[in-house]
Amino acid sequence: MSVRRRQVLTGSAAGAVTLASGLASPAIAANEPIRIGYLPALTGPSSSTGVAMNRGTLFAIEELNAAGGINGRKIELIVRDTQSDPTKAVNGAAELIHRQKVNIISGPGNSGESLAATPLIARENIPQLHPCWVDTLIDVKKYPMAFRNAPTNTQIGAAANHYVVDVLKRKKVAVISDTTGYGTASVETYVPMLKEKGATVVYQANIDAANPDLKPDMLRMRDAGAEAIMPWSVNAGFLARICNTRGNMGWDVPIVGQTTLGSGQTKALLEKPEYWNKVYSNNFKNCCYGADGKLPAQTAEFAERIRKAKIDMADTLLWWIASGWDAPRMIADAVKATGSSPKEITGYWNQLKGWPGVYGTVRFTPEQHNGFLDDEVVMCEVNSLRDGAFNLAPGYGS
Amino acid sequence: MPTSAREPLLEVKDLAAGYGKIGVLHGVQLSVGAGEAVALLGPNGAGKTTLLRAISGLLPRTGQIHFAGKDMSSAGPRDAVSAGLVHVVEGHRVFTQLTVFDNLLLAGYGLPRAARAQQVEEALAFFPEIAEKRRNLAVTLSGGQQQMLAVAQGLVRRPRLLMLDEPSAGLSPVLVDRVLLAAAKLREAGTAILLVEQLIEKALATADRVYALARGTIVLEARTDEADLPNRLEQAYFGQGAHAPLQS
Amino acid sequence: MTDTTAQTGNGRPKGYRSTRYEGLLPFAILAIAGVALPLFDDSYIGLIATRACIYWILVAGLNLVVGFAGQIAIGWVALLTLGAYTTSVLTAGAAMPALPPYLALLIAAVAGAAFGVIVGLPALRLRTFYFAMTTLGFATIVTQVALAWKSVTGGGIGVAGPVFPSPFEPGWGFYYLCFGLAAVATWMTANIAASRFGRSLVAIRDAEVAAEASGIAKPLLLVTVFMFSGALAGIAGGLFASLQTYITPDAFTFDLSILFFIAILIGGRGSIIGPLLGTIILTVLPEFAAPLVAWSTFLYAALLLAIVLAMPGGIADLLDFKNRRPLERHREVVPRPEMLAHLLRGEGSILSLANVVLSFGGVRAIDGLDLDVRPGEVHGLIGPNGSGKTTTLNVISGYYAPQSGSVRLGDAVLPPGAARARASHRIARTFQTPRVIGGASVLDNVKIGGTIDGHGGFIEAMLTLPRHRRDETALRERALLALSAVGLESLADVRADRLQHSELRFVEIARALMLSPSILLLDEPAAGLSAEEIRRLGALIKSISRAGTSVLLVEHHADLIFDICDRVTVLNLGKVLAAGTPDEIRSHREVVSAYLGA
Amino acid sequence: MLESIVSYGLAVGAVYALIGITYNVMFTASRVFSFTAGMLGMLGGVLGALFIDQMGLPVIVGLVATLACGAVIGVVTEIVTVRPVLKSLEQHLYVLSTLAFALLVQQFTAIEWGTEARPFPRLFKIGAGFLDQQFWLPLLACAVTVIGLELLYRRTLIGRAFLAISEDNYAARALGLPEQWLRIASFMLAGMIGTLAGFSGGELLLAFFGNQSILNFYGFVPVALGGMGSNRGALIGGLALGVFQQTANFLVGGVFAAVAVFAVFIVVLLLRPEGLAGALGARRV
Repeated sequence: MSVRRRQVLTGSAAGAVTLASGLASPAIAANEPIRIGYLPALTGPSSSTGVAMNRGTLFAIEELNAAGGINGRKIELIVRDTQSDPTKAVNGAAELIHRQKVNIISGPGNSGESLAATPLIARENIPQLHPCWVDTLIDVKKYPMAFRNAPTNTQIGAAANHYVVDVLKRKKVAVISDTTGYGTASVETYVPMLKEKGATVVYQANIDAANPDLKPDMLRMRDAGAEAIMPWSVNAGFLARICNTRGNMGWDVPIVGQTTLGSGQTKALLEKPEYWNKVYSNNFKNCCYGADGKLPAQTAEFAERIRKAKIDMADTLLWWIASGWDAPRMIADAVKATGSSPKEITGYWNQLKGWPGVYGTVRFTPEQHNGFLDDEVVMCEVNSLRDGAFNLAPGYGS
Repeated sequence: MPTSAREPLLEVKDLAAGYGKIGVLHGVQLSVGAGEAVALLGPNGAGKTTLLRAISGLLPRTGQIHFAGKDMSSAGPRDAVSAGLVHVVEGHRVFTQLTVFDNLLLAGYGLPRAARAQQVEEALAFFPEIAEKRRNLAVTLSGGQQQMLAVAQGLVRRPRLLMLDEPSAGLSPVLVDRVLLAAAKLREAGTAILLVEQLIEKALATADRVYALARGTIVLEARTDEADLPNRLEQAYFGQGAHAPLQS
Repeated sequence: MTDTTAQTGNGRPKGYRSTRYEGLLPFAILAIAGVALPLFDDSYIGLIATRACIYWILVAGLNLVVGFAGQIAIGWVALLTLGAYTTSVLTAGAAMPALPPYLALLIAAVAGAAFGVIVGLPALRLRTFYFAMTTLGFATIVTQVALAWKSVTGGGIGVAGPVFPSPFEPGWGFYYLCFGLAAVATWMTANIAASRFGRSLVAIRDAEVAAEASGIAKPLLLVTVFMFSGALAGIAGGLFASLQTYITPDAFTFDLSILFFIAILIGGRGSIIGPLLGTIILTVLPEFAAPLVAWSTFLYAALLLAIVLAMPGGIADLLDFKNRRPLERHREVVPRPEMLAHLLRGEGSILSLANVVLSFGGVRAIDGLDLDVRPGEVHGLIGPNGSGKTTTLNVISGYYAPQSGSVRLGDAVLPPGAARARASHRIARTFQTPRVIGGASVLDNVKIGGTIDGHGGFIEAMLTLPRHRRDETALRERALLALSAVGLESLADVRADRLQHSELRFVEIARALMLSPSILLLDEPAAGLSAEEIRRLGALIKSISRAGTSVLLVEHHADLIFDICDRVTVLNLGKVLAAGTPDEIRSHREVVSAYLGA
Repeated sequence: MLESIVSYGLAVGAVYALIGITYNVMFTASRVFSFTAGMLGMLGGVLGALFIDQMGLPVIVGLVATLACGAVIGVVTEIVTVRPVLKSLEQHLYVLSTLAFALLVQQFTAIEWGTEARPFPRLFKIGAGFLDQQFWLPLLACAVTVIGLELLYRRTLIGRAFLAISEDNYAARALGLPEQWLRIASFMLAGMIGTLAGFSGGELLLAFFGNQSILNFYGFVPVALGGMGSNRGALIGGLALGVFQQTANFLVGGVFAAVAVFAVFIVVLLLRPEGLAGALGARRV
């Protein structure tokens, strides 16, 4: 369903392209649609997250338009698939800004693409709301109009580190990642943080995810006396191999790290189901089952809605959909409250206090465009996956 | 011009062939009767080898080729072989990495197993000295033996017409005689032979009839028993009006 | 019409210039379009156009490697990566004090040139497919290194690209920088393509043996070209980084490499405008076919397959109107020996082989051969198949090194082997099957023969400096002279593969004449010629020898041999069977028996 | 540690060797180096997962189906990318045509099958540690293939015909051997060997479209070094490469292992372009 929808949208956008624009006046008529440029990675090597978030976003747009749009103005979502390729992301951003004259850009989500596209978007003074975790992407000096409705890598790492050191009480840690921008960036950031917390990083490496055998690295970790493995990667194959190798080595050590540890793709690649025990991944308070085994009220209600809308949940995670769903609604609220000019949107967000997202509560200040609250980043037990959500990991049972 | 008494087994009409843009043969007319032995002579570069290749379908060509009543003008080497028109190519090119026996088996590719085995034995019978080496790799054979093997390969199919391209090339006189003797035996057994040969005397001794090829076309046809053949041949070779006193 | 122009006094066919400018038209159109582009005031188009320019800067250089030299370099993205990181890292100043972007770009060019040689070097030793594989390897290794070498490249996090200061600030300013550099790259590669270096590259691709015989130094030439195209790739990389604003290893996908490579092939080998259009199309197409985006590489591959199987000439062939004009049927080659006087120096020297022995494995192909070829004489070399005629030619022209014996020219001993050095000794030859460049014009084919007489270097050619221009005019004059000498001047501008076989034989002779040879080796020049053509050929050969050149003629046509030769040597089984005047030979009993087998 | 090097190294080496043999089988029949070897390996994994995991076919049926697809693709390769360019072998157009075809298939796989690595089913529940299926299956497949080929070439007439056309195509045609049919047959065979490689190594490498380029390169290294056309070279070279790579993995880590292999490859080739046990091309004039 999401597929069909995407093509319709891209198709219409391509249509818009053909009648050469550039003449369109930036002045906003009262009934002119609000144009949101959207840069998800829907195809290519690291697109599973993008595909999932896309479902949420499309759903939100449908809802908003079904409800009559914003102040009578329809929302038009113009999608450009970045194909997980930075060059395509740059092209896409340029087209959205100059051709499509969008009011705001949402995305990109993958680090490579965001790193390339964000400076370009900032240069043109277009507001940007993206879910990419790379810390350097939010910088009110360099990118005054870029906002993040997601945690930073620092927050993600802090949560994981906290869990390893303070909850699991492990002092010797192995930190590894694949060789992608996201992976290497994470390791760079987390190792010092761990050391601050008094843990010793006994093993640290960026491993080419294409390398099918992780045994060498795992053995070195064990020989180094690691008491916990912290893998940072969005590559399901890579993460699954870590779990499998641990299992085959019969090594009883917790794996604590990236959310993809709990994804359906990872689960599918496990050699034995029990290899998923003692694996804890990042997640978000609003999207986890509490001690009572229930989701928070607001989330439960959202989950119900997407179930009714028959959005495929089998191969994805609740928080992905949620994050995709929140973005357009944050934009909508900004426009509803003020207007659709860059100033108005950013001005509204700069004052945003505790915006209640399903993915997380968002709060911005003129100096701080990282909207996520530290305590909403949590860890969960991956083997408790059901309907795309997890139980909070032992220790969060508050 | 005298032609063969018997009705022709192979009939070639205005054949043209060449390599890429290079036209080598034009308007070649030639015929071989059943059980007849014909020698094809001519100076180097006249196109003798090309002619055999064109006939056996190893080269693309235009013109008509009739063999045993069938139209073979557009036939490939496979059809030629299965029709009994076998071409033993120049330079004893046998498969050096296979044994003598395997080389012969390959020559019988496609025949029923039993028939193949038997015909291979028949072929070997012509050349006792390679029959002894049937288990050896062909690479261990001498040049002459390789040539015999090549001819033997040609025999496996029990051809109706065997085309031999310079079987004597690079062989000692003794071996040449052996090879040509085999050819003669075949001939008695009723196989027609089209022989390309450098050694005119030997060729003439073997053949009933002779064609001379020069500058890509047939310039002479004669019975081997005709008088003054060498002179006429030389005339034919050197082109019209060439005067070539053969002094001794 | 230019195909049938008459010869004017100074040896330049009328209307030649017109065909020359015909080719420039598409470039002019593109140039105007490029300059006028900002009038659209659509920065998106601007960005795509900038990207196209940057890609072209790389492809322009790669085109000389792939399109002209025919080297299958698939992994050229490696050089883009290198250039991008070099420029970014130097301007960012992470590793060392920051440099101004223009200087960094220059350094990137140098680095690219150096690395280009490293990537290209295997091409000198390895077979095509092997080389393709090694470039693939380099493509992967470079990204691997970029990821591993975090301290400098920032690993997976990457580095910010350089920002060029005004007037080339991001936006249209930067576009003009890239456009300008692209124009310069086009100009330089076009100059090289039209120079003796460009022709030599194509010769190496399509007629390597002939190139060697004409004294073209393959290794040196290839290395130079790899350097040049590496430098352009380095610059392209720097600009690419700036356009991307921020580079991470995952920006340099193998698909990008494929795009560069395929752009050249759909454009057409040996063309400049073709690959240029190819690059533009491949860059722009996916942008305006949004629904196809995911399939773009699939489509490129399909395109490549279609091109290889159906239209090897590529776009360039479609634009080549000149060669669609029908040629005059029933053409006749009428040599004009009187022209030879202008070509040949008449200072032939005696070529003598002494007791040369060459055996392959056990077989003695040449067995103690003695042979003297005197100036002003046609020396015939005949004998049965496999008697060692062509082998002898190959020993003289240095393709084979004899095990013993000597080959001397005058009193200079020719080094055994060393085919390429022969041209400098003024030893020219033709081949049994004509070795001509089908895709090049007859004139260019002939010019190949005079390659070693050029004085201007690669750089001079690239910038068309005076000395190079003088070379070219001289070369052209001589080539036209040679063509009129063999009677082909009217076909000067025709693509060689449209000629008949007999005409190709004369083209080869014209090419040989460009050396103003002191020794001319002819390998069965009469094969496949009609009686009338053979007669004319004979006359031509004779007058070449009379102009002072020593001619060694290997031929099967006995009548031609006995017609024009001053002396004849008969070989049999690698040995001299007889030597003497034609009449002595034809009345020589053994000869008759060996040669005619009587 | 050591046993891990050996068991894993030999397993992945066996896959490389099989890909190398795939190159060889295509080469001996047509003198063509084909980029489709790695593609076949990649498809072996993907198709195996598709038939057994997705469609739930029984293992043996899945294997047969995979090999059948391989055979078909082999034939298509011959007809589409090899036969049209055989006339002009010296122009090396086959490099382009096979590259294009391989890319075509890879991209199609990426789009239809997805760019994420997907699981390859565990075929036999037996074995653990070094006796694990993923370690012995490739070795078994490799042994079966090598012995099978040896029997084919030495014991059967068609096998000898393969050797004949590869040694002297012209003489073979003159003898009336069905040269074209034999070429198709050997591409069919190559297709099956290639997919078998991917299938047997499926659990190791997973069903992943990206395996194509890896296998293309690492499968080529042994034949390039062992000499094109020599299956013995491919076998020894492949196993050696696997172990070498795995050792490097242990000692210096993944990225540098790749660099090391590549360096060895280049250096050896530059010193001996014909490979450690190969012969160069014939005369040119």
